[in-house]
Amino acid sequence: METKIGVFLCNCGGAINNIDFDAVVKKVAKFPGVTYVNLSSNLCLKEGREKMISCIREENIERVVVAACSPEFQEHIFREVLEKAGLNGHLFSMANIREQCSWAHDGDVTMKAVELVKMAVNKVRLLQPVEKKELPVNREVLVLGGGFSAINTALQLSRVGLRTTLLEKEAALGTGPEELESFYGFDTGSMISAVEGDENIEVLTSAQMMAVEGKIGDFSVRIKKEGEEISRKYGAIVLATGYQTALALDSEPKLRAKDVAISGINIVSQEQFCRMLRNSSLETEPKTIGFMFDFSDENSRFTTLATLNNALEAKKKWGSEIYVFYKSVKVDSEGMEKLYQEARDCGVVFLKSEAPPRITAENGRVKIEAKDVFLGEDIILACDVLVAEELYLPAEGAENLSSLLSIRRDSRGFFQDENVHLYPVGSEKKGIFFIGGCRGDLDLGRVLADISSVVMKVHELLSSGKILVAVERVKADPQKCVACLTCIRVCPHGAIQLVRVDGSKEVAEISDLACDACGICAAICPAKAIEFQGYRDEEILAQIEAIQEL
Amino acid sequence: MATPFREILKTKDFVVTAEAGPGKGSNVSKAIEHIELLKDKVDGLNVTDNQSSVMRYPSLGICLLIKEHGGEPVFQVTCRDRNRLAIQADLLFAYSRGVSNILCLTGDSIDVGDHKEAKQVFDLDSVQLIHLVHTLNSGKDMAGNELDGGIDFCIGTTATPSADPLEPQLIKVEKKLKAGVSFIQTQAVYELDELKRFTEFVRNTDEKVKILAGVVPVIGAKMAAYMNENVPGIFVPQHLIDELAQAPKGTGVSKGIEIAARVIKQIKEEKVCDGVHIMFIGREERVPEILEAAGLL
Amino acid sequence: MNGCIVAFCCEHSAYPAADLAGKLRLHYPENLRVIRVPCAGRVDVIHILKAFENGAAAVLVLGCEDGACHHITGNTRAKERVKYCNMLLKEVKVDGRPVAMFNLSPNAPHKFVRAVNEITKIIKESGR
Amino acid sequence: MIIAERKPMEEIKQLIAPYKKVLVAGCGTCVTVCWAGGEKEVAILASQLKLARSAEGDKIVTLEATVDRQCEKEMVEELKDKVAEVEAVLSLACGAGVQTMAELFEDKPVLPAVNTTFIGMPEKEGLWVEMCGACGDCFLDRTGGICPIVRCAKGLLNGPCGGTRKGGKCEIDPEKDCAWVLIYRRLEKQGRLDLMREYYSPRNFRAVKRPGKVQAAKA
Repeated sequence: METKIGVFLCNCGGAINNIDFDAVVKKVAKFPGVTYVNLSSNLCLKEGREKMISCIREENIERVVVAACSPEFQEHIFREVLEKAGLNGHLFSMANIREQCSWAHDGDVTMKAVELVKMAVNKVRLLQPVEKKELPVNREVLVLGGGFSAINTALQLSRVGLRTTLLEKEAALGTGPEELESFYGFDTGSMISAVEGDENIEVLTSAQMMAVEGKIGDFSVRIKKEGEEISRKYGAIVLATGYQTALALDSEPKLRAKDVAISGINIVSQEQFCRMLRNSSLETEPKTIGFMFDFSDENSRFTTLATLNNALEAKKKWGSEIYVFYKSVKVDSEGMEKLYQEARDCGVVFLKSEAPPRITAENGRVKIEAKDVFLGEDIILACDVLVAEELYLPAEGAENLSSLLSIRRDSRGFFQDENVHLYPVGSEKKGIFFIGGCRGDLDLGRVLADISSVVMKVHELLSSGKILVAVERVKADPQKCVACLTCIRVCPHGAIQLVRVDGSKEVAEISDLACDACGICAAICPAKAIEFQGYRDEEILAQIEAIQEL
Repeated sequence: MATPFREILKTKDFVVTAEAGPGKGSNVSKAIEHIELLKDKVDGLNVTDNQSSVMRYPSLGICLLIKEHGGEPVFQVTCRDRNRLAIQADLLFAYSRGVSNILCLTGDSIDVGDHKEAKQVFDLDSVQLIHLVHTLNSGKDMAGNELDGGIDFCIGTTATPSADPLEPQLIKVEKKLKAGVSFIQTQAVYELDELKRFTEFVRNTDEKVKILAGVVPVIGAKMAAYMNENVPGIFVPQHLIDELAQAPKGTGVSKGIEIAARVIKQIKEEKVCDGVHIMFIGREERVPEILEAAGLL
Repeated sequence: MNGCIVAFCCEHSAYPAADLAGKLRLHYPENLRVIRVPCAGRVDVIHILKAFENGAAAVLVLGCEDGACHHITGNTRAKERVKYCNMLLKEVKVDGRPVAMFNLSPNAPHKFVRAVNEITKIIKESGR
Repeated sequence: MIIAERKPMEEIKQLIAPYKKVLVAGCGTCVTVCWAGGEKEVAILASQLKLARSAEGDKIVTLEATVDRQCEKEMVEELKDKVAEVEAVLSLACGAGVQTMAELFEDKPVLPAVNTTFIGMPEKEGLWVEMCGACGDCFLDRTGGICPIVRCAKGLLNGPCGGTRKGGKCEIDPEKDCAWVLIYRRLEKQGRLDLMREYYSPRNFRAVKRPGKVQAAKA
């Protein structure tokens, strides 16, 4: 007995005016399997929907086609209608006779409308029901890193009731950029004590992640802490592993910020200069200080901010002469214009030069030579301390992490290469997020916003302890699968694993949780073993067959 | 009758050999010309065996011609075209007609030749071929049967001193030396330090073996680039290519001869090895000019 | 035989772009038939060949812009498959009927219309 | 795993030129894994043939079927009725499959649509490389697990030929590594270079008396 198909046409309250609906109704009624055709003008409104539910029940319709506006617009509403009428929401297809037919062409488009409905009917006839189910997920979150973003994420996650583990390579937390604390008004010390006090957060220092398996809601992670290995389960993983800096000095090889101070002449990084400011027992306070930025790294917003901050503090504390060499001052984030104005008011001298200044050592002091654009002359300046410009590079373990999690990195080695769909914090694998420095985004102001969006996403995913998924919407049939591994290699979301089914041979298994429903695996599977309900080959080919030559 | 090559190797301190390349056809007049021209000027005349897998008049045929004309042939045998039965039969035939010097080679692959769809044999490789000749020298064939009349060949082989990486190549040379060879004629050599490194390596495994450095004159920058790309085992260094590029138009050949002679002189004066093997592919008639320019006549 | 143009439109970019073209009343030839797919990477070679078997004049595969694919590699795979399809068709001397891939973003209805017009021009030139 | 590659379309069109009704038969094991003759390729080939014929103003009816393994009589048996309906069979299986089918259906021409190339493994997705030549006398223990018989263009046993290119590439193809350079590097890493220094006498090329037969122990 052929499955009963109900077709509901809607003229969208007259908005669709170049289709002869009576002709369409007559023609559609003749399609094989169609037992009920109805024309309405307000199908998406409450009244239209109720009428639809009662029709489905009375005519005991088994499949529904709605020929009206674009599915992008109303699909979910009509799926609920089916569910209310006791039908599986998946047994439904739409014919877009409004945006892609009536509004897209002038003149009478009745024939095209009929054909679009025929395509939808052909497809709906083959659709199979897809159940929905709630799968339990682990509610714990693993946060990698120990700096400002990591600590903040952990604190905010625990505030929304999620247990977090803070995993830090170094022996102690709080290796964030100190020089910006005063500007952003946060104090790492108090944050660390808040973390220690919070029973929702477990801190594992001098620990490293050795291996990760599984998917969103069910990551199993092996961690090595002081030689012994612990394995844990987590629902989501957040990377806040920050960045590292290297002094961008042409005159010397690229030295890491830490080891420059020992090279005799006083060239320091912003962080070291900040520590000098805080160090009350400093023997000689530097009389003349040099700063430089925006020569080797265009997006120098972060260095500019640090320079202005440190220069102001040095001026107030030591009253020393301060010269800042720059190519261009970029003050585009919040509060920086005011800071720049304030620095100039209290006497910090800004010197603009095209080429980066030449830096040499001269009897224990730093000699800086540059050509000032406005004066048009060469300036030679000897100063006690030079705070050099820094290059921002991915953190040390970034490469190993990216292979462990098999996640891609952008050309500069930072995570998440600005793919517009994953922006700002997502990764191609559900359940794995990035924040702050490890994404190459150094503006801590924005990082705070990122943290809240990650916390919101993780909360949304894990807080209820279960995620509603479509069961086996994309499924690899164990009988047909020849385990050729193509789908596993191809899946952009790492949602497919090789698994032994009831002791017999190994076959590919697609995880409903991690699958993002793209269908790439279904297209490439050489044994035609993978079926994507709603977009199976038969369903696509049926639509093609419905297209007659005009 | 030329003195046997085996004696020359023992007595002469700088041995010179050249190549008589067979033609493509049964007309051997050109080969006879080359034999007449070179037989008294060099200590031995190598005859290539389907060189670079291009089908030609058989090597053994030219060797017999050299014998007739009073020269001393070196019979080159590759493992590409004949299996172990055919090779043993050819060796018996060669020896019975007075050819007593053999150069054991692996042979170029079929893909570089002009019969690209032929089946390559490679029943043996060059090291196994050396062992085979020793077996025959001892009066038995490969299957262990007694021979009615054995053979006694002076055995030689090849090597590529400028191979990159070199170590795998040296391991094979070591196997060849252990198998027992009287002389080595190397692939073309353009950098003397590569040759020195090679001879030093050979010396500390076997002092007696005589090493003849391969000399392949290059007659133009374009030709050099072509050879680097297509002729297996040839690596003309850039500085030589530049030198050739500066040579005025049309003087490519004489420039090539001049460079070859310079290399030979250097080898002789610095006593880097025991002689040279000149391979002037397709221009055998110009070999005397090289010998003269290098002061070997 | 004035056949149809079958267009496989990716849900994340091409299908919303087509809707937007309709909303803005940007008209394009009527013989276009859109088949909605979750990603351009879902379109398989056999779908394209079957479209031609059914008399399609041309086939369009419309996916996200390079580097902006919701599923990272969907659009690049589609590009490879379209190239492979053209090769298959050339093998059987059916190269009068083109298969083309266009990249666009959901807010680019003009690109959608331009793609349809371009393929229509190609069909006219090859005298379908 | 057996690797194969579909024949060029020109050749296939000649093979089935005289026939109006053809069964396109795929195999679900090796040729599926190497994208040469699985269910997907069967559909593509059938569609191509129909398009080709309609471009020439002619027609062809194609039946499509894919069995798990075409080298098993019982599985090929399942195609009995379909073969009866057609004039010829176009098999996308390796040589073993084509011949099993030919033996079972002796009254109908069974034509190969793929060229069986070698036993190999995937280097990366979509690219397969030869690894084993089924020589019947495995030599892998002496070369650190790299087979010189098929991965060296000349199948040499005692080290590289004189033609290796710069960087340890093969004489006949600058893209391919010289097997003996690979063997040298691996044995060096394992500290077992003595294996490479050893002399290996000529191989027994008749280890498998072609056509080979293997009789498993009577279970």
